[in-house]
Amino acid sequence: MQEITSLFQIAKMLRALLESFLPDQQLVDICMSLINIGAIFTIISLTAVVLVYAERKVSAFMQRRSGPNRVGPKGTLQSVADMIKLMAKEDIMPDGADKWMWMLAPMLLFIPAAAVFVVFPFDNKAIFADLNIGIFYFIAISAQSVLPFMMAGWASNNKYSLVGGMRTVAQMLSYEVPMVLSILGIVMLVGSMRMSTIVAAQDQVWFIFLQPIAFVVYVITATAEINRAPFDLVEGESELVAGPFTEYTGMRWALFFLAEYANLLAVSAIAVTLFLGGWNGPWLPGWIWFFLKVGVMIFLFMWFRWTFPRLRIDQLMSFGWKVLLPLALVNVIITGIGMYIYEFFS
Amino acid sequence: MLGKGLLKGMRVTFKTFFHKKETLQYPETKLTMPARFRGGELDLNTEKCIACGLCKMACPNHVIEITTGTDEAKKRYLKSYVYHSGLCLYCNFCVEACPTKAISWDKNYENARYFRDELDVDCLAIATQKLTNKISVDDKSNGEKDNTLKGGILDE
Amino acid sequence: MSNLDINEVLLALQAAYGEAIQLIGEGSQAALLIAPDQMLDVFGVLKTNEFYQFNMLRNLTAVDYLEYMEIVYHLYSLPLRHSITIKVRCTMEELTIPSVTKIWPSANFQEREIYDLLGVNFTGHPDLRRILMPEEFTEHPLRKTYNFVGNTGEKR
Amino acid sequence: MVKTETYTLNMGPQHPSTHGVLQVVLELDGELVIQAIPHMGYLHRGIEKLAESRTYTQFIPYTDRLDYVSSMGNNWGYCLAVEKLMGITVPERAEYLRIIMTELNRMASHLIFMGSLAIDLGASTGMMFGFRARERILDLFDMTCGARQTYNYIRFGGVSVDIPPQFIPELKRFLADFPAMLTEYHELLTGNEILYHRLKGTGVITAERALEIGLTGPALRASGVDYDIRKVEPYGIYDRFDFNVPLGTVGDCWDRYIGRMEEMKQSASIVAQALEQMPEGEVMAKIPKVIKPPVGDVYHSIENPRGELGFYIVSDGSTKPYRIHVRRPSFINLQVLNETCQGLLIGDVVAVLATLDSLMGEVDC
Repeated sequence: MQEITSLFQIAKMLRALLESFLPDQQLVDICMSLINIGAIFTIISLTAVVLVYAERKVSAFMQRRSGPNRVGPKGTLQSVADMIKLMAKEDIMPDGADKWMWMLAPMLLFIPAAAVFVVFPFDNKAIFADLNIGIFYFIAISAQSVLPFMMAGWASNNKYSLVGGMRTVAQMLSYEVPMVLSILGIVMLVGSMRMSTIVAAQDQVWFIFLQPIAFVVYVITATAEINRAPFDLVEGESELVAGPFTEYTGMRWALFFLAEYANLLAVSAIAVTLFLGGWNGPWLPGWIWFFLKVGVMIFLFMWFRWTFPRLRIDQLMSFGWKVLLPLALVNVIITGIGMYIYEFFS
Repeated sequence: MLGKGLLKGMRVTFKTFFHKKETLQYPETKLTMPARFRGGELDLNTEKCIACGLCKMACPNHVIEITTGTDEAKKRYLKSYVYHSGLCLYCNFCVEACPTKAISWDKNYENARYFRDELDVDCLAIATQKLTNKISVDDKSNGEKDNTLKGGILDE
Repeated sequence: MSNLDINEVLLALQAAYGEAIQLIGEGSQAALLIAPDQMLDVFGVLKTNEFYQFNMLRNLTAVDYLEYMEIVYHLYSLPLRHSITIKVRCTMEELTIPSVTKIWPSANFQEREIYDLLGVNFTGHPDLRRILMPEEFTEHPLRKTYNFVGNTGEKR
Repeated sequence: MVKTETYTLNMGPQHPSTHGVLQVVLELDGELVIQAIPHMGYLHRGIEKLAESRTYTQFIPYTDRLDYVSSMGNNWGYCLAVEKLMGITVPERAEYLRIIMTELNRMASHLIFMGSLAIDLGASTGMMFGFRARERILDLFDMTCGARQTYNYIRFGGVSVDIPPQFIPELKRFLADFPAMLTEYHELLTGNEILYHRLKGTGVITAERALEIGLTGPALRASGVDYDIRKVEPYGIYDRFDFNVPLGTVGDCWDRYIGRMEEMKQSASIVAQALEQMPEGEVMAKIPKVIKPPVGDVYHSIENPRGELGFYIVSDGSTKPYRIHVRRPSFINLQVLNETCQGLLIGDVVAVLATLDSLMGEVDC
């Protein structure tokens, strides 16, 4: 049963199918890559659609409303309708905007958001590129999204956007550090940065039980990294209107939105991979477990957003540097000592 | 302990998550307005109206515009009764001022119009139309006439 | 005016300032009328004298009486819990009186409002600009001589 | 050497958190506020001028439009001033009804304050919660006078109409539910550490400065000045009720927030007491058909949710007022904005604005 439903088996079958009518092995490889890329993009765009709907439903339910319920059964097609609306919208560019930078920013933001999906182990052996520096790759790529935010903020020729862009740089750079350090504990335990190895190491016990502090630090920093409440100072709609996105309309704005939800999926997937045992789980196929856990993580992030007020910028910075960073460092030290003791006794 | 309040808040929202929803599916289900609700347009009862003009006098914003005439029996009657709902404060002074209770609110809260001049309501025409409809409905023996009458109104 | 007799205040102030201070109105409407050139001194006394201690300027407004403009100060003493009304009149030709912002900073916006809507100039005000009307507006709408279109009552 | 300079940021008149059409011109050094100058007048309707062309009675609906989230208070303040001028006494039952309605309206207004503060700080669920409880109060008003926001309920000599029979059971049910609701809000917002740190210590106004600048209402009491007109100059029948006036100590945003939350509780207790004592009887005194106050002027102020709301009326003996001036608490409270915001961050300006709770309908009159 598990053999058939696992993503690896499906890929194998597909490859066999392609080999049957494609003459060259290289051609088959190229085709398979294209299919994989297509699958990842499908996942990204599908999640955006699903997550927008989920976000609206969750927010509504937490406020005793019923949320979107008009378009399609139970309102499920609401985000599709939104998409169509956004595509039909006029593309307005502000006067005095830095034209090329302004146009490039949303696209550039989408690239890192999509590129990180390369290293996600959706299922056993179902990973596009199982790099030996997988987790390092994720951190390096996701850090790139600082730049497009700043570009959008600067190029919009709007002070709200500029302040928002500045905030992004400050926030994302300073929360990158504790995030890396919280992940470091896991890497120390496993001794590898390869995603599949990390997941395989959680066969017996999930790392959330071995590294609870790291998990807490990771969740907080991840919320900050993807600019969601209570760390949504970048958008901060009651202060900065919409931050860097203020001047964007239509599809350009939708790309920002898409990237935001792709990032949400990405950090949730990393949390699952690193702390919640990835695809590991009984009875059900691995990829279902993976997405179930991701769903739980996403719900957690949404739960935060619809409960907490926003921090102030100075509190945000001091919280990052004075609380989270020492906490993550302490965690690294404790992990080191623990490993030493463990090795000493065994 | 730091974070206790955060968890408490999360508990509140989580409890709300499973609470009964309070949304009203508006166009399908509609709220019934309380008996004293002030809103919508003025509902004029031409049989009761004595064309005294007190409602017009009471109105703070000159919303009601009436013209009256005198018939052969030296009795005043309404020539026109226009209610400019776009200017109305819904203060209820006109209804309170009316000595014969000839005007009341129609309690309709769907007041959006496409054009501004649609907000000026000719209450007298509506009232007479209602009256003729009522008479024609009462006059059950002549169903054909009833239809033509209604059709005529629709054409207008 | 719970435990403060305005006549006593009047006598005490008249002893110091003479005819610059008069009593107008009676009963609950009694008020002190102060000459504009003496008003800052009197206000200083009213605020600092331990028997008065009027530390709050509750309300500050002006009334256009066509022949003259009357500026009305409603003072309140929080420690002693009594209040008094002070009026200052200035002629329409020379609508200038000293600002009380030095004594009660809360007069700032209220004096700006009076300047904006009634055109009284307050000398010594830190920032005398229009506050409600746009900068380029030239008239003073609350004056009795100002009539805006549609204010006549007959036409909307 | 890098040369830095300040820049101006136009906050409003179309901005999500200026509560209407307030424009605040911020002069910023990075995120630090150097000056925050409020510009108002975008909602100026000339109500004071309009009053001069309306009769005394006809002006009551216009007072609804001043502070449109606590219109009962506005009605009452205006009616009290005219009644003082004419020497009208109000029947007992009407006095009680006025108190019940105004205190309920105070609760509704503070619930809006809580909700708008929550959403200004980014917690949108708090807003929905605040509006939910307010809806119950508005239903009560709707049932009584037929309107949810612009009541035109309190009139010269009483109230326009007696409460319907289903009002009292409904109100009792609401009063029974209210403590639980309040606890929920306290759990969601007050206990929240983020909210606490956002509000605590920001926007401090000292007691002396608050008095000087003319702050009134909960904002003044948060600084520790015990000035509540319901206590110091009881109007209506406030002297018959037992209630506390919550006072703050520091005068920061947190005190202003907590003070209002506590005030809601006190208002609920006043309503409960009034409900118990309320006698049967007339709700409207015998007043002349045409209101013609004697020549003279009168100033009367009441404690509105936003501060001291005063009406200064000059009568020339005709049916129309010669001059009406409204002392609007929101307007005068806004004076303190600039000096309070100096040295704070952009996010704090929003918090200060929300806790001052200025309502543009009242500021611009």
